[in-house]
Amino acid sequence: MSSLEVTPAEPLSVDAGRALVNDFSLQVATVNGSGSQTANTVLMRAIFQMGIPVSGKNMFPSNIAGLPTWFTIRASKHGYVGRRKEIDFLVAMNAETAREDVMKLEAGAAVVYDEPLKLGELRTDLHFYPVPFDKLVAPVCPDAKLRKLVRNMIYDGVVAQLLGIEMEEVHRALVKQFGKRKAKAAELNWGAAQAGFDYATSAFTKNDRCRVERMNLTAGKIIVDGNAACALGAMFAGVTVVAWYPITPSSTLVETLIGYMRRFRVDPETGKATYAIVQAEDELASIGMALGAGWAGARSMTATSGPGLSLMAEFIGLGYYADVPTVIYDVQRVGPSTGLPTRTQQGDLLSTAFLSHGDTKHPIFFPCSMEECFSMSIQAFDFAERFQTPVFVFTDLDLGMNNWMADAFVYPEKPMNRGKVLTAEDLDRLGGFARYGDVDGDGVGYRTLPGTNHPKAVYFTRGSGHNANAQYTEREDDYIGNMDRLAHKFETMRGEVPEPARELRAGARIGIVAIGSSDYAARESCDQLEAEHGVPVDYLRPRAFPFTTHLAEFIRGHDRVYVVDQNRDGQLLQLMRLELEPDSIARLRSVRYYGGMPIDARTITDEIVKQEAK
Amino acid sequence: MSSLEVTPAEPLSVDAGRALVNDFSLQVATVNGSGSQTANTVLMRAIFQMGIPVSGKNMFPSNIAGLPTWFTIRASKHGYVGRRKEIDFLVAMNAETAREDVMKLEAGAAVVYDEPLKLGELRTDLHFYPVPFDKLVAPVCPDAKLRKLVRNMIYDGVVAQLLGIEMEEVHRALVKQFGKRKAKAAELNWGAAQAGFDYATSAFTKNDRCRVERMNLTAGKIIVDGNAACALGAMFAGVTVVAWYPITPSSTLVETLIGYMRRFRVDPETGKATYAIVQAEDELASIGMALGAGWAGARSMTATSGPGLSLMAEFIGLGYYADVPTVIYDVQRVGPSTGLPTRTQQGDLLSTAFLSHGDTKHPIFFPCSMEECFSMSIQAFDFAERFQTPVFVFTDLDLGMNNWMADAFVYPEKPMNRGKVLTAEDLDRLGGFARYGDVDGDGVGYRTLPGTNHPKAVYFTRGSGHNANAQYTEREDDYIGNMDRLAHKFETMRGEVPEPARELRAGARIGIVAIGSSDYAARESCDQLEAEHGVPVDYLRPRAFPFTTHLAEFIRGHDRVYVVDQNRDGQLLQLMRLELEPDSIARLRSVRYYGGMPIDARTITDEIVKQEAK
Amino acid sequence: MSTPAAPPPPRKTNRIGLDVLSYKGSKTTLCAGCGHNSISERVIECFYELGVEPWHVAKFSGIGCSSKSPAYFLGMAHAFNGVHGRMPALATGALLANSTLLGLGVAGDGDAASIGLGQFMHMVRRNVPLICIIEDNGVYGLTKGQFSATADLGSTQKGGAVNDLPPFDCCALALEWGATFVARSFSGDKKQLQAILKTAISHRGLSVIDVVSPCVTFNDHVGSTKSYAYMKEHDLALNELDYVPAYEDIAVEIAEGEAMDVPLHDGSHLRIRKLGHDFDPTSRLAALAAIEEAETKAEVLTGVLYVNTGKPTFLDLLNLPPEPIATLPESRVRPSRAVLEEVMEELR
Amino acid sequence: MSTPAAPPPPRKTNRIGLDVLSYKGSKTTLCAGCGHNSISERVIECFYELGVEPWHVAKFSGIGCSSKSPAYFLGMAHAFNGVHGRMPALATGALLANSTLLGLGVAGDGDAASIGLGQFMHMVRRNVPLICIIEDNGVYGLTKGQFSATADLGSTQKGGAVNDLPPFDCCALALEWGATFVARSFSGDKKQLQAILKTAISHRGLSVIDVVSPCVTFNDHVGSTKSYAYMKEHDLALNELDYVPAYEDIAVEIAEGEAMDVPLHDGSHLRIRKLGHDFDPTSRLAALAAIEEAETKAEVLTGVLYVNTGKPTFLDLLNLPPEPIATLPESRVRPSRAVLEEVMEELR
Ligand SMILES: Cc1ncc(C[n+]2csc(CCOP(=O)(O)OP(=O)(O)O)c2C)c(N)n1
Ligand SMILES: Cc1ncc(C[n+]2csc(CCOP(=O)(O)OP(=O)(O)O)c2C)c(N)n1
Ligand code: SF4
Ligand code: SF4
Ligand SMILES: [Mg+2]
Ligand SMILES: [Mg+2]
Repeated sequence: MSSLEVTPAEPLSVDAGRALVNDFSLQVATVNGSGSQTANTVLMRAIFQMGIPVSGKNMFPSNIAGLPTWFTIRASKHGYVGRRKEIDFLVAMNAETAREDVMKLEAGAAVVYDEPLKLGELRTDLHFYPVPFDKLVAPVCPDAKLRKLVRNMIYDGVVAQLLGIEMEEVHRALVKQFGKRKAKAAELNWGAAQAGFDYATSAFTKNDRCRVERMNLTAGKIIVDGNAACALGAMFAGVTVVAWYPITPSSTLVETLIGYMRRFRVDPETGKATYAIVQAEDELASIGMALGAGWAGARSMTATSGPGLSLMAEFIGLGYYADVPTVIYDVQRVGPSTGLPTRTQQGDLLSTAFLSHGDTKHPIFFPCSMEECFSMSIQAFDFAERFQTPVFVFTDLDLGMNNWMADAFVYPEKPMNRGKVLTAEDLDRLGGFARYGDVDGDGVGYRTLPGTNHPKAVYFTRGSGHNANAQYTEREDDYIGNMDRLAHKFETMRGEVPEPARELRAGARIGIVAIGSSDYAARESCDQLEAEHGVPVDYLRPRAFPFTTHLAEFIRGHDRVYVVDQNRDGQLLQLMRLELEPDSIARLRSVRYYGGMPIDARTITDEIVKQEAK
Repeated sequence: MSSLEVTPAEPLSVDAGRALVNDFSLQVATVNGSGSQTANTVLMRAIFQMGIPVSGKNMFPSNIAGLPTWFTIRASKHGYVGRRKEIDFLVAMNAETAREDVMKLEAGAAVVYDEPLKLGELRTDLHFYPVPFDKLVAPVCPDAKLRKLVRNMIYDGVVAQLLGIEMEEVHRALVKQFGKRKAKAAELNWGAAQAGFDYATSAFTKNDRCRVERMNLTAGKIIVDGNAACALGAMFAGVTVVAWYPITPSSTLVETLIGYMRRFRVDPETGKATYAIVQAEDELASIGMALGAGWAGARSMTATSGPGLSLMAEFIGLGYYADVPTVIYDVQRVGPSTGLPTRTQQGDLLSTAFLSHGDTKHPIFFPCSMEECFSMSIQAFDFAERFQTPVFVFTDLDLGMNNWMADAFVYPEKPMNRGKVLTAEDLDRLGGFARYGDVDGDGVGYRTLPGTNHPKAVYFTRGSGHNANAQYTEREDDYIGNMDRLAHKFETMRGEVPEPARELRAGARIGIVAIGSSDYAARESCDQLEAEHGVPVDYLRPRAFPFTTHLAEFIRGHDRVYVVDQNRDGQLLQLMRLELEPDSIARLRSVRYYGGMPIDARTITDEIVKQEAK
Repeated sequence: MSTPAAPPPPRKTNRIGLDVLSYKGSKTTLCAGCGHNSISERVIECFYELGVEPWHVAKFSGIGCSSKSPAYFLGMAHAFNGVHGRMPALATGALLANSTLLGLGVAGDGDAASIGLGQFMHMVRRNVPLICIIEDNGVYGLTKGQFSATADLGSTQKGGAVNDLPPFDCCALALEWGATFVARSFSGDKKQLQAILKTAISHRGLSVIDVVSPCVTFNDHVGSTKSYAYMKEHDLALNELDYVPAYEDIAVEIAEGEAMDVPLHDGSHLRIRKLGHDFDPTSRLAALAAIEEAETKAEVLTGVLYVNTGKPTFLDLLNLPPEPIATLPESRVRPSRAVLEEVMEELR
Repeated sequence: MSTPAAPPPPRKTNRIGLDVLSYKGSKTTLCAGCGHNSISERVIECFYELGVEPWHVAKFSGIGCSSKSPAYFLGMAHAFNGVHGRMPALATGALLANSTLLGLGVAGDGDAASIGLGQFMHMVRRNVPLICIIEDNGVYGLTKGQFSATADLGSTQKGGAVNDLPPFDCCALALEWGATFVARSFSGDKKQLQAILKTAISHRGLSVIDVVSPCVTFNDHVGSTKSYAYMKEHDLALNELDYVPAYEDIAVEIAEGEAMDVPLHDGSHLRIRKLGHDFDPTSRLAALAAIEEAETKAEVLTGVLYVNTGKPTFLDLLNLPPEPIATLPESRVRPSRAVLEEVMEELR
């Protein structure tokens, strides 16, 4: 890590001419709770509205106010929206971290900073733009109490001027952000932005390399976070019972869902809700309610993060063993234990795949994008009812809480698949049913829903030994029969989980495998490897566990396959080891990053280059 | 499974001359809660006292009274004390199961039964000995209320007569069983046993094959169950804080411990206890108390079974991440969920090795015998403090609740290893310490105990991000540094866990790997394979996870290695897959049994023969 | 869905044409004489007598001898036997999904007062519309006789160990924190338990019924305070109860002050006649005081302790429609294309 | 072990020669104005003033803004910041291991009344000798303002949502089920909170102190019942408290009936002067009634609600020796060879 010492730096000798047009990272360093969120979002949206692909990542501490926070906007004409480690343009608003932030920059970067911080003295190889925020804010915001907030909008104006962001777009973004009801606030902020713009115009000569130029790559696109995308997916999946317990970074998934459900899922005629959302007393209760509801025929769900999953272990085993559907979102954060609650990781794979004592295995979906957060949510609810089992949807803090550009979501074409449910009419016809009988050979029995108006509809669900007729048993053959059915069901799932995504290049001898939020970095790394090293690389992204046969095929088709893991123990690779032939295992190489930031392409590229060199 | 139909059987044509001397299985089928436990134990002990190796296995339902129960005594001159599937001698006392029990027998077996059951009509290929229990019990037990209990002792006498068990040994066992305080009960029962013996003498001509003959193979040996052995181990390990929650089959581990601690761990001078045992409100509390105590410097423990482990997941992650020692016994039963609480399995391996979200890995000890339950308990407490982490000791219902013969336990030679603990004097000398610093290069930091009378002794333990000085941090480098230390600590453990046990045979090309209670069956299977098929087989039994380097060496040294698992998913094999080279993985074959009974040698042998034939 | 014809009435049948057999479950595997078995019998009788369609009942339980008992009554009802102590969560979830179910939960004292105390209290707080029977024997039956958290101070284990921690009183907890019908009974008191169960069936809201239910195997000895003998000595009935179903007339008018008629949700009535104690079952504080007083006198107060028919249930608070949300048609749970477009526009 | 010399007193020091700095923790990262910070300050003052050796204190907490606060006081004390809601188990285990520690637990209302309600109640039942401070703001601060289970009925969230479930009152729970010192205070009431904290430090048994501690970020708005403004309006002090440490004389004799002197375990005294209410803090029922009454009047009763200095603690019940069992020498925790031989003989 960087040192805080002022080290003698090379004088500014970079080629200021090699402009970074629509291809840079801008970071705003502030303090959380200081209200910079709005200013940052407006900045990002303004660039987005100019047709330039962007992403916004918020790195915030596990506390509520007063500690350092960094918001990073990446603009990329290539559409790379994953993290980029290097910062080209810094807005240094936080006195506490300003020196370290500046010292970390690579030569040639630009720094907008609050004048009193005197950062310009620190290095000679950067472009500095000091701004007297306090002086500027006073005239545009007469109410001293509001100044702390409005102050932030000034840097929007400054940055807009320096980067060439059109002020009309800043205005549009601002109006959108504040909404109609807060028109006065919008106006106040607009004044501040203009003040910043004007100041920059008069005070600075642009000499850094970052610029934006209008493009046409964002038309029709949306900006959203993964938690909202999952919430929308769940709503359009027709979820009816949601039980949850707050935990970062999953809380906003349900909170956003609550907002949407209140708007769109209250029956306009009767005024009655078509859903129930319950903040439970803990995760043991939330998963219990979700399972109770799933058992009773509801599309049910819960959302949590690592510690919550650990608490759910016992109940999940019941869900597995008694064939009860529900959907569990895990918005992963850095573990173990409380870990780093506001940092991202893919660390719950191995413990979740086999969550709960005894022989258990669970399907996990791995959406990688906003579009998939939406569409795979819908698939997950179908899948849970199709297979009558708890289904996990794994995202992480990076996907869940950061701002991502996406195509508008596609309305589900297929009707809901409610799985094998027998109605009273079916029972009349059949005269009865064996709850855990494998009539169709797919390991999935037919169920009835409590409330079905038929005496034959009833069966007894239990987590203790049961036979095909759902009767209590301790018999060896019954037990084995049922466990074999469950194992077989898992194999059936293998054929019905979403297929992996693939990107193949001519002549590739090596491959990359990654899941979920690693996708952005992995794909960018493929480009880097080809562009910078002339190495074509194939890419496969499993979208679910159990893995489909494509994975093994892919590996067999390559000399070496680099498995990207955002965790210490290479958990994706470990899971693959459990399923692959030894010959394929021998081809696997591990690329791991587990520092809590979203993984970036350079880390993958460097690691692969290093290992390839061996 | 057997059918209840009376099928025409071959007439009894077996060679009654080929006697099964000291080599048979005797099963008593009764009803639980009927008080047959004493009679069964006396029978087993009497054989044991005649110098013949025995084991006693109780197969009982998950209920308290009134359901079928089977107690199986295996006598084996070869010292095989694992399960044997075939029953040579049945005592059929339970009307409900008697027909099925009899139909399951192989031709030539013997059946003592309650006369009114009329079992003799069922088959012609068995030796039947009908006994009029009610008639016999009345004269020896005038009190009608006691007859239900005393009745059982009659079959002890009958069996003694038929098998040639010396009645003096029956008497000795009976006196031992009832103890001095119940001399009257002993006398009553002795009368019943004699009545049985006399009846058999007068009524039967011995024509079955089972017999005992005095040997000298049990001198100095003990009979004990694994829960008691673990309890004794914990007591001699110097455990001070025990928190538990009742669950079959682990409850008697702590209950036995309570009994011993009351006798041997109350200070005779002060009358004060040198320990605290708390029945907690649930497993979340019991593990929490164990960790709190371990943190405060106590040798602490808890004991549970699968469902309890699942509930402990969150806290165990804290123990891992914050370096807190404790010992967790898992007496495994059949999962998932409530499963079959009174059946045995080794099904918690995979979920426990990675228990809790995030990157976690835990050491697990696998004792296989009574001696190891005792000695490895002591090792586990040392190990927990040496490595400052939760250590699991895995047994199962078969080990834990069944009766096993064993050598007398050996008093621990080494003093307790309390690990790296700094005293006030150390702190005076050192001037301070970095709790999570890796001074010795083994990944284990020095700790202090709360209560140490020194201002510098304090440090802050937390499950959130911490640096080497135990301070809160969200820094990438701190986080990675600490996680790498934990990973390194795990690698250090690999070199210090108990080494595997090995049994090698000349010329063996194939090997068997098994753990814990599979040991008995696995070793017997090695003998069977050599004796019956002329195939020499090497055997390796890892005694802990992480596996030591011996495992990989062993596998590399064999063409094929059969991994024995008492679970559906081959969890031991899976764990091995995660650690081995592809070349070694390719040599692995799976032998699985998961019906809930203890695995038996024949199952392993048959499966290996089948796979070898391919 | 059509109601299929009920099987031809072989013998005596109830209002809806079902015989009592239709309300039985599979053969009990509990010990002969276990209090839990008596409770099962009362459940069978009550549902039979009231003529409830069993397949509209959903039974929930945790783990324990008690929690097994739903297998031994109402075999024609749906059932979910979950994990130890977590019956409340399962039941809550299921009732959210389908508010038309008649929910019946069974918990042991280990379930309710030890491992599941938190869930129990939060269910109470929510006033989930459920009949919650606590089969209270003061021990863990299924794990062979350890004390539970309802074991009385000073009561002894079979082996002689003395309980030195005070008990949780599930009735006190329930009525203090939100349950709307709270009663205690004794598995041996057929008449009282019947009246209470029937009232619970008619009540809309959470009914907590703590039934002292002796464990003959592990807690029926001298020194136990949950034994048959102890209960015979110390059971103090607070009131005399008459349940009058909706389809019967309340025949006798009662004089003011003598008894109290509580009209229940479904038109039935509970008639409470005071016995000795001057006690108002609509006052939470009065009930708490009565429990406390009885405790100091080593009496076990049975009868109806509290009833409140006016409080909204958890389902009311959630503004649920009358029909089950679980099975609403796609058209009512998947918003339209227009909605998606509206949201997309907001995000653009 | 020798007591090492304390650092040279730079400024004012207490009885044991430590300055107030020795009682501080690291810089708070809670919001400016958070009630939790005031509580930390009171803890610092009380331990400083009483001259407790901080390194004999063990701090325990769960997860939340509140549970972070142990990092911000008594930096020279041992600490274990565990998992959400499970402070009681950790503290209980540690105190079993070492009964000489002065245990101080901090819980949020989320910790104590939601996820950890079961553990809280069971700790109460055991009367674990611990000072348990509940930093009660009616919301989940750290997860950004959801209602907790102590949020009052009808209070509103910042976004406007109304809480429609009744609150758990941790004081009522504590005193009803076994805690031996129960008090409520307000983070803004310096004098009262100090007297209560000091009493808790001297008390032998479980002290439950529910401190209303406004969350300025998420629960300090109009409509909140845990805001500074609301507390200023509705705080009703039950009694006036004076804590007299053991090393000071109780100067003024008091007239019968006017006040009550409670002698504490370590020789200190708590002097309780009634305010208005005629209320006896040794009666559990009186306290419950007072709480209930205050609730109906929308008053928040603060002060000492219950005190019982005679009840054995959990450690007493376990018959523990005076020294920590954790560090007994091997000779006292590993029985002799003769014992092993005795047991082996029994098993032969
Ligand atoms: C998580 C978990 N812990 C422990 C157990 C073991 N167990 C089964 S039943 C039971 C307690 C039974 O007591 P209670 O609830 O009072 O029911 P009873 O048998 O007395 O009717 C326990 C602890 C379990 N099944 N699950
Ligand atoms: C098992 C688990 N679930 C959820 C969380 C998320 N979480 C962190 S703090 C908190 C609640 C905090 O509320 P409270 O205890 O009242 O403390 P406050 O922040 O209000 O002081 C929650 C739910 C967690 N850390 N662990
Ligand atoms: S053990 Fe006790 S509770 Fe369980 S069935 Fe027997 S009598 Fe009933
Ligand atoms: S969010 Fe609330 S509870 Fe948390 S620190 Fe801020 S004011 Fe305190
Ligand atoms: Mg019980
Ligand atoms: Mg709070």
